[in-house]
Amino acid sequence: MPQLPGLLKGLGVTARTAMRTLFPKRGMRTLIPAPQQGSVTVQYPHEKEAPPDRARGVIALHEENCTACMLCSRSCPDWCIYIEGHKVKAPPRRAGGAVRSVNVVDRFDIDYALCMYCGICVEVCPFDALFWSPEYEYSEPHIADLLHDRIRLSEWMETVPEFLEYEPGSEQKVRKVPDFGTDDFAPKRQLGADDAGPARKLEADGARELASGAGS
Amino acid sequence: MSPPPTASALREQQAYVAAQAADARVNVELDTGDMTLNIGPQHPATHGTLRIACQLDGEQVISAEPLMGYMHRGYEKLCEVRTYPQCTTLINRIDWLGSFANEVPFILAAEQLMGVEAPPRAQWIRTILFELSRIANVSLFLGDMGVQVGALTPVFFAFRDRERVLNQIEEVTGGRFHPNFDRIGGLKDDIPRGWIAETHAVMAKMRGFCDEMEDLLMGNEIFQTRCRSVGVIPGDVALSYGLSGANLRASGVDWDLRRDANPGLAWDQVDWRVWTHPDGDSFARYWVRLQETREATKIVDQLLDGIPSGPIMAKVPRIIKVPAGEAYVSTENPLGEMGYYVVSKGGLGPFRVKIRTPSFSNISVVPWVMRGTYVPDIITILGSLYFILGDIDR
Amino acid sequence: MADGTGDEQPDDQAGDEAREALAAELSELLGDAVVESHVEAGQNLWLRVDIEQWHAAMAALRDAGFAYFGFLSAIDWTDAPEGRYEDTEFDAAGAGEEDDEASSATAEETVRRGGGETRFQLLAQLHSPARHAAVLIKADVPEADGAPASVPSIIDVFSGADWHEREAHEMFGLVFDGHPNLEHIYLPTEFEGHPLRKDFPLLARAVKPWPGVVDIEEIPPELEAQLEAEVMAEFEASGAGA
Amino acid sequence: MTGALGLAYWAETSIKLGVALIVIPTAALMLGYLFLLKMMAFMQSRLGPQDVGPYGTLQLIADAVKFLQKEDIHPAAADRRVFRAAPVVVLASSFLLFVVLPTGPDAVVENLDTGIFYAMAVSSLSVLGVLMAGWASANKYALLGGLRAAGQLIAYELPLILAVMGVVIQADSLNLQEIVRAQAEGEIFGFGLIGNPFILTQFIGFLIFMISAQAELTQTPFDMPVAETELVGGFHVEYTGFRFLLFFMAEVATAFAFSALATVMFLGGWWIPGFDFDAPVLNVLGPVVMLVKILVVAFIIFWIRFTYPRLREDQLQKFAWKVLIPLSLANIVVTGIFKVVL
Repeated sequence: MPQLPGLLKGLGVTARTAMRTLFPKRGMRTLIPAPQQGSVTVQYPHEKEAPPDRARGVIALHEENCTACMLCSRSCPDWCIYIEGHKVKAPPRRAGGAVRSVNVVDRFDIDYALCMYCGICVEVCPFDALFWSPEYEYSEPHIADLLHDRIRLSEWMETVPEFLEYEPGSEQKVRKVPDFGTDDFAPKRQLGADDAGPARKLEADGARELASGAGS
Repeated sequence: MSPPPTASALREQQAYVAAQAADARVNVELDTGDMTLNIGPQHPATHGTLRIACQLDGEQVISAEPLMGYMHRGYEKLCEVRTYPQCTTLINRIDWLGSFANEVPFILAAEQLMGVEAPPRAQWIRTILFELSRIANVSLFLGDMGVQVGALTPVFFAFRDRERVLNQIEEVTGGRFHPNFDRIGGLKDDIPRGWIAETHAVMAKMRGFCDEMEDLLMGNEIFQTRCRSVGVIPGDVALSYGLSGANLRASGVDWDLRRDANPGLAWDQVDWRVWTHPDGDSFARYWVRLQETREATKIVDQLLDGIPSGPIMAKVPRIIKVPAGEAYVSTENPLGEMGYYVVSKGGLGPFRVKIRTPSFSNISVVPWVMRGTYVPDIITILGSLYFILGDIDR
Repeated sequence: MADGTGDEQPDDQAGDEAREALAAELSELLGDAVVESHVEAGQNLWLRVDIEQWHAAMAALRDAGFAYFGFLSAIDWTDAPEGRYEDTEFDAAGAGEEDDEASSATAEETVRRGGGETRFQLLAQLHSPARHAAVLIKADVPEADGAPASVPSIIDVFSGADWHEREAHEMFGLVFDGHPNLEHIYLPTEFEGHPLRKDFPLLARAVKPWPGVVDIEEIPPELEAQLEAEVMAEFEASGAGA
Repeated sequence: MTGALGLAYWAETSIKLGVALIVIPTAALMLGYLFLLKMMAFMQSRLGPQDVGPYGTLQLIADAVKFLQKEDIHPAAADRRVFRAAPVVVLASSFLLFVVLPTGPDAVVENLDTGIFYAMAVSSLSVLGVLMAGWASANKYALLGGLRAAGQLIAYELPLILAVMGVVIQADSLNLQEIVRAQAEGEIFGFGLIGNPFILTQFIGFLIFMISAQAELTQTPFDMPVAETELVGGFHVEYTGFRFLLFFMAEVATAFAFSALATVMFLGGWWIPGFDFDAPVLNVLGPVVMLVKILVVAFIIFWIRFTYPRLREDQLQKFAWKVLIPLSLANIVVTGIFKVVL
């Protein structure tokens, strides 16, 4: 049957929490109620929470880098990335080079109604064309509107934060987010491998071979 | 700190059941009839879509039969058509409150088949995230148990403080609930700068939360009246039903896969202990989980201080193909033993994945333990067994 | 209650030796029930028992201290006709790329690694909490008239096997003799078929075309030379070529 | 017959009725807002409602409007007439409680000589409504809830009434106004400045009264008839819209009424030390003092509600029969002895 201490302790916990919520201020201003600061909740539509930089909110597409290699689409567990493209001829990279065949993306859709936000597509992309953005406000009244096309996906690029520094002891290299929208007049769709490091380029080449091998 | 465990709980329960059975016989003579009460599939106590079909005599349970499958997603079949990296996405969603911990045994099984071992730094960070998801998962239980027995406030405390842990997980993995961060051969990324200090602070907060729960709920006499001698599961019954995790340890069986079958994570590098309780009742299960949460914060603190430097990925091919073979790896997940029996025939994806989930076995004891109890006890027992619906239905 | 430091972390070698010893011990215990035992280096211990002795073996193991019932399930060893519903060339291309030895496992090897001779195989995992050792028990389920023969239920040995057997029943169509309530556990009562059998198609994948098919429009061959010249001209005109 | 204001009986009664009809919902709203929304939120590190009105003060009115807009649904198998009547019965019981509550020398709807007797009788009416709701809903959860409420009624009316008996013995009257007077004019060891609020001499009675009131109000730890996590709301599981609103209002209004009863019986009621008992100014100041005291008592009721888990029905019965009733009987005996001796 009830004994005092346990019951009273419980009352103490709730009372203490109420006091902390209502009077979070210390020192001279202890008695000024300020529940806005004392509470842990966020009044959502009025104030917004900032997710961490790595948060997987929405996928942004850096279209210039995309070569329609289909790797993302293939490694998607939900089959929710749809890509179509066509080939064009691009000028050689340097003087004396040969004219290259380049893939141009016509369609790059991600169906967020199906997406499971696993991030595999971002990870497998060998050309740095896909990035995570922590933005989360893109709910729609109609489920069909959750299919973001390449224009919509490119718009998210502005919200992509820089990659974070690592804790000491890490041997990871901090990646860079490519600049967006600075170079409007440059010939469109430079291959992303151009400005990546040699290791990445190698990987990219491998992936391209793979893509063409599978396509043949 | 620890309330004296009473070994007489089982005897009490048996006497109680015997008395109830005697009552029930009287009722049979009077032919008062039974009532079927469906608890669920939509019911606040089943936190999910579990249905328990109860035969009631008044408020007393004659039989209780869990019926599930309302959320059966067929993960074992789905895994068969996915590649190994794609599987972790699904596996995240089995026990959705401790997702990272779900990934680990699967990845370990695949690594075992491939003969790959993750570098030490990855192992340590894995262990840290594993324990963080344990804290996130179990702290919700600590509050939720309050709601099951009628106290509103603890669950809000639990949500409040769990959020801090989830934030830490999200800062590393990018996902609050579905990290999808573990990779065959290591981890997707390293931890960001400043994270270790923040996590230390959060761990201190979580210990405060445990103290608060002890004062607010566990020490409360009403809570103890509700939970002691309710739903007693003796150790041998628990073993026979395959109960695992805190449920098993609360029945006095000293068994923790982190200590006894450590598959290579960093638990053996730090100082911690396994908590057991001899009673096997609902209170014991709560008590063990509370101690374990506290212990987990200590594990995390020690691990954070000792993360070795180095790479976080072993050398694995870019396209992962697992050699033919079979492996069963299980770890001590927040809910109990979660194991993956992975059969590979050498393709990009597994040939067969048997997912041994803790909740499935934990809940299978329900028909046994609920006979002769009262309707409110159903809720207490269900709450204290602590299941996640995704973990039952897969 | 021991602390976790340094305790119970044998290196693989010692672990394997312990497993070998355990395998020998259990083979002796179970006598002629054991068809095959296998220790995978650094991994698990499997025992394959005769299906006739399934129940007896389980009871013997429980009495020998393997009191913790891990799980019971089954495998269908046939290959799914649809594969992964994806472009199989992609799989093949991935295989050719690197890591070739991975795919070298032969059919015999699959069988050696614990696989059985029959299509369906029953497996269960038991654990001894006292000696911290686990054992995986397997049994081949023979087929009769196209359906798997019935298997003795081990519900009276391990109460927890109840639901696991129901699951194996609905997923693989195995029949457990002596099970009091062999009904569907997850699926609706009227559901037909056994989803985890390999010949059961996964409709979600079958109804939708795989989006990973390469959909790149090639330049018509007759235009190729002309476009090439145009691009080259533009390139030289821009001065980049100089 | 004329009342204190010198008006005709009908006129005075209509005025009092009008005031009561305004005061009671206002009181319920205030209590609901202050404790049910805000205090609970603060105790849980939240803010509570913020959007409707300044600091969310109008939230409950918005909720009421929302409830009014909802469709009035009956379960197909429900006993319709009883189903509809149940919330009205419950609400009526809490309204009737207010009739005898004195808030000033003349500020009382009807000063009954058997006031406390009447209050106890009327308050148990609400359980009848609960039982009706539980039965008529044709829902198993509701039925269980209704039955639990009935069981609780039997277990808790007794200690409630027995706890009040101590006060009645000490005050020599069943009239609530007289009980206030007894406290105002009483003195403890010859020290009469603050009178003798019976909480001092009847502390055990006060405790038993508060515990029983908690059960009467179906507040945690005795909220088994509602028990969201077990019975999904118990007797009112099938109610929506307006009828649910009635239950909700009754719940808060009864909490208010019981806090007022406790104030009157144990905390000295509306009387302010230093004033004449009949001073007309107390008709204005009295309600204010009452309100403050009521809020304090209600605070305790809700504080306990937000902190404690709930007991099981059989544990509650055990507690009532084995602890509370013997204790309150002993309390009566001791009070009686003191009364006779002193």
